[in-house]
Amino acid sequence: MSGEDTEALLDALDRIDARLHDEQAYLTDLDSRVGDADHGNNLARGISAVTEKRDDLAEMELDEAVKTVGTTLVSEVGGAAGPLYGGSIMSASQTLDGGLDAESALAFAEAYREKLTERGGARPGDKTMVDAVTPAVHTFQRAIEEDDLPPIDALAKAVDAARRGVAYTVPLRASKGRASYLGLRAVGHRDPGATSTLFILEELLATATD
Amino acid sequence: MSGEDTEALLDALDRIDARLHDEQAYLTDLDSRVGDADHGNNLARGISAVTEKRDDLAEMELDEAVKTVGTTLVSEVGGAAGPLYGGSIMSASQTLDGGLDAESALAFAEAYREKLTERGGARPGDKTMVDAVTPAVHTFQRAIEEDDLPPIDALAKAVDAARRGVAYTVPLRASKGRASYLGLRAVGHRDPGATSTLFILEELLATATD
Amino acid sequence: MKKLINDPTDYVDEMLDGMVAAYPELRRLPETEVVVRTDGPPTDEVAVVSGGGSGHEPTHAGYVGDGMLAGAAAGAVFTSPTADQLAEMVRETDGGRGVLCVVKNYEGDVMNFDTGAEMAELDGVEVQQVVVDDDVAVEDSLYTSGRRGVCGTVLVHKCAGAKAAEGADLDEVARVAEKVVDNVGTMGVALTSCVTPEKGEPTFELAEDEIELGIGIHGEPGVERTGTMTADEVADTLLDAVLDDLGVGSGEEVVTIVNGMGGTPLSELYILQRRVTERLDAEGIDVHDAWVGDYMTSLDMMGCSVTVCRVDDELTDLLDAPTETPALTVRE
Amino acid sequence: MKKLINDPTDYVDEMLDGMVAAYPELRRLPETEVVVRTDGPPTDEVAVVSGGGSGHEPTHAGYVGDGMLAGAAAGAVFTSPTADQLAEMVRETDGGRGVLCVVKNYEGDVMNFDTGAEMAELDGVEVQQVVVDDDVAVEDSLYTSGRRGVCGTVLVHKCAGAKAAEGADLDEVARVAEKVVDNVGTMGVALTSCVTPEKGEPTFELAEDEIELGIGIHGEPGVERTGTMTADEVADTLLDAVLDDLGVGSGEEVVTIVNGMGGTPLSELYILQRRVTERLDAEGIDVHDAWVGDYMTSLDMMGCSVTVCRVDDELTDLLDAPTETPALTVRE
Ligand SMILES: Nc1ncnc2c1ncn2[C@@H]1O[C@H](COP(=O)(O)OP(=O)(O)O)[C@@H](O)[C@H]1O
Ligand SMILES: Nc1ncnc2c1ncn2[C@@H]1O[C@H](COP(=O)(O)OP(=O)(O)O)[C@@H](O)[C@H]1O
Ligand SMILES: [Mg+2]
Ligand SMILES: [Mg+2]
Ligand SMILES: [Mg+2]
Ligand SMILES: [Mg+2]
Repeated sequence: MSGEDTEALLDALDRIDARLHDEQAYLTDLDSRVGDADHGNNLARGISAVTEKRDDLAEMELDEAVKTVGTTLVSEVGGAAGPLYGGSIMSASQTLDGGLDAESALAFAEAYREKLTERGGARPGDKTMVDAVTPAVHTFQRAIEEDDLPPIDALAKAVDAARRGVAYTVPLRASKGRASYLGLRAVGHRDPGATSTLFILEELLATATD
Repeated sequence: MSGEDTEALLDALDRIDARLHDEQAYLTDLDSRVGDADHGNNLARGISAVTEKRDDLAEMELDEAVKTVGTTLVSEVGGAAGPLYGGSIMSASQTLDGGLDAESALAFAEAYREKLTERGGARPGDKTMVDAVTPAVHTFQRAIEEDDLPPIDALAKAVDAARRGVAYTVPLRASKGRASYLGLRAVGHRDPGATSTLFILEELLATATD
Repeated sequence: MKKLINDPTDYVDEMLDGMVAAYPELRRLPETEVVVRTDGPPTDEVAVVSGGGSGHEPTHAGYVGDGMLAGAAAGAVFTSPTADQLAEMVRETDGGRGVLCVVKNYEGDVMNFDTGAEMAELDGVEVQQVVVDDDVAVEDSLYTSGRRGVCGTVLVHKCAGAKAAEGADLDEVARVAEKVVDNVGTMGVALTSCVTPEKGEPTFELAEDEIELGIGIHGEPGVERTGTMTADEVADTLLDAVLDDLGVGSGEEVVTIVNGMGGTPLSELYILQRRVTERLDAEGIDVHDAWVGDYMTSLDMMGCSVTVCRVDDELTDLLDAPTETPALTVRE
Repeated sequence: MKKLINDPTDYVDEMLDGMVAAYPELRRLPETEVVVRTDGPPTDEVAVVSGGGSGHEPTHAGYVGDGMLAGAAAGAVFTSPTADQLAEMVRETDGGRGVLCVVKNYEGDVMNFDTGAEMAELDGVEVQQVVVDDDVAVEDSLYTSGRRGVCGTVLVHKCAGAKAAEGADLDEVARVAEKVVDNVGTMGVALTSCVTPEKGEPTFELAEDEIELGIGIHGEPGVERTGTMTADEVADTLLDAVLDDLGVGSGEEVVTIVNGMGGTPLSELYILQRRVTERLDAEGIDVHDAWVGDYMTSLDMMGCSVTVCRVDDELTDLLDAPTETPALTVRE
């Protein structure tokens, strides 16, 4: 075992694993309305591959473990979600080389958001996972940097912001991803990737408050 | 116009045409239970081709007209019903070279029955059109030859016999035709070809009594 | 049930028109539903012809071409072509060395081909006939019209066509065709019924948890209704029945077809093929060639059939011989 | 919905196993879903490779072979393969003259191919990429991720593969691929939704009197839902959209594909072809070749797409060049 941080990561991964499997059918169903009916299956396959590496992860430092989570997602998920989730985690993992604290969490969040938008080219309002990530990261930053909230409270605010981001995707038409082909017919449906992002953030918060 | 007999034939064909189109879906549906769901369509296609030749038929002697009905069915219907109906009519048409009377009607009926059983190899009880034809022909013969009934009354009895023949096919398994592949699962369904034979006989009777 | 059709009564006519539009090497005999090679019958070869009801595409016209069929006659959906069309096909494809008719064993087909052959013989054409009855689902007994002809027929087309292309005479071509018939068996299963264009509704109803074993290719009900099975169970059931019927065993060589019925995706056929190969390997049966795809279909039916044909050097040479048809091309 | 499968999670793995079992000339790279030629990459040719989600069979691995693809990577159903599998494919198929990746325009595919190519380039492989976006149903605008890649991709495989087989260098092979992309358009329609193995239910619901225009190949909803149409109306609607987009007119030469989506019988595709030919004849457009069949499918979806590609002598020569793959064989 390589320390408290990695242990917390494993707890979080277990929770996320359970949650994504619970929500697999729901996420796939969301994707069948605006996409190709595979988002839940893609993430379930990915998180299973990650938790299969549990014993290896337990031996690693936090940054290495997080990087491994990212590479595993990249090499198991495929589709759009694989490189977006996996690539962004991989790239942001460098920020954690000194372990987890308020500052590195902030750096991680910002690096994740940056890589995600760079890779996918989506902007807020394009009806993608960016609509959950961007408000969550901005809220997290403000809560810590300006309001001096403890990280857990900041995370709670970030989760709220992501939830509003998901709701925000409902009335939009999409400009990125498969939903973009639907034009106005995508209006009225929440984005699957934004929704899965929210679920993951909720599990991170649950782990932190536990 | 080539005489009363041909006129009667044309009347009969018109009635049969109407009846087979009315019953097209029903006969096809029967065939879907024990065969391949085309018997009604096959006969409808055939009788339409026959009535399209109405003007030509009107110019012919009865035997030639009946023969043309047979060849038309052979060259338009296909499947099992085409050669069985068409070939038997074609072959039996020779009996009508002196026009239509009780004797030639009797000869026609017997020639039709003979050709049908020779061509298809089916015997009574095999659950085919033979189960309608055989009792009808035998009854017709007996009514005329032994009971000295007028042809119309004899025909009425023949139709009754055919009706009982159709009912008789219900509890049987089939030994000929596509229904034979079904084994015991054909039991409980009436044979499509026997049923269409009955419909045609009913229209012949209606023409005669009109 | 939705279909990409115009008037159902034009189904066969328009399909054949589309086919010859796509394949200029095929043409229709005027006023018929008979498809022949545009460049005329090969005068130095026996003509192998076939035909039957429509709804089994690419069977039959899909196999017309160099090294396979000289002609194919299409009846209405699931209805044998008429005798006069068959006679016309036989007359037109005869190049002087005779014609072999490959007939699937249905009473309608046999009766019409018989009459058609008689008519052509009167015009001096030498005709022989081989009747294919490869469906092992139905016992040949007093209670049936014999076994049905199904997907194994395509192998008869291929071998007889290749033999004809070698320049063999009619007896030889017929002998090879009979040899395939004697060594081939097929069994099929339906997950859904087909829907004919005229009826527009399923020919039989299957519940969500039922499949129908031993179906033919005309939407006839099968011989047994059973619960759904996995792909491996389906492959085992069909293969067991065929191997058992043929008595093929270890050390023998076969060619197999995993055939789709029209509405089944190719991916599922490969999943079945995986198990068929696994099983034949385990039994020590040598697979010379494995065909996977839609060779003889039943309109939009979901389901498949498995065909096994015992082969020797003569048959493998004929199967490997070059051919070029819309549905099967074998390179030199 | 019934399917001939075992465990849905084994779908792709078992399908690929069955495929290589049927075609000994294909093999899987160990521990991957990548299919390559058994006899190794041709060392004197550029390798043309492709890949994408599964569920489009015979795309992609069905086009691996002499004169077409050197390799094909299969992702999960409707999910792009992962970058490391793509990198592995590129490394393994490179015969020293570089690799052309044919990518259909979906964000997942593009991102994974990009990363895979970068990884292989680090190992010294020369890689170029061509992105196919032939679906004219979706306007390329600020509001979309560009047009999708659909059935026209098969023509890119064919032309690029033939050019590579001629011994052309990577730039030349890429040029030819881009030329096809610039001249090809496709539009599709669904009569029913497909059913994915994992979900087991239709991705979208269509009423008995509705069809969906402008669908892609992943069971995505289309761009417009409308009432049922006749085959001729469907052909007209799809053809008009494509011709309009390409601006093809009288005197030009084209190749067409009437492609089935997996659950549509071949006979219906011929009925559509009939109208397509009639229309192109009427417009004075010359048809060099008309392909009809299941080239790029969407599992068991009932429906079709119409592809038109403007061709010149260079492209017709490449399309007519010999090839031998499971799904397409062209004889010398
Ligand atoms: N360009 C993009 N930028 C950001 N997110 C995207 C982009 N394209 C797609 N997504 C996200 O990915 C989700 C779909 O993921 P998934 O269904 O797994 O992949 P695919 O679209 O390849 O089937 C969408 O709901 C959306 O949130
Ligand atoms: N060998 C036979 N002898 C007599 N009648 C037969 C024979 N085979 C079939 N039939 C009759 O033909 C009918 C089916 O006709 P049809 O559906 O038009 O032809 P097909 O069976 O070729 O589809 C059966 O219901 C039966 O009455
Ligand atoms: Mg998706
Ligand atoms: Mg019938
Ligand atoms: Mg029939
Ligand atoms: Mg996907």
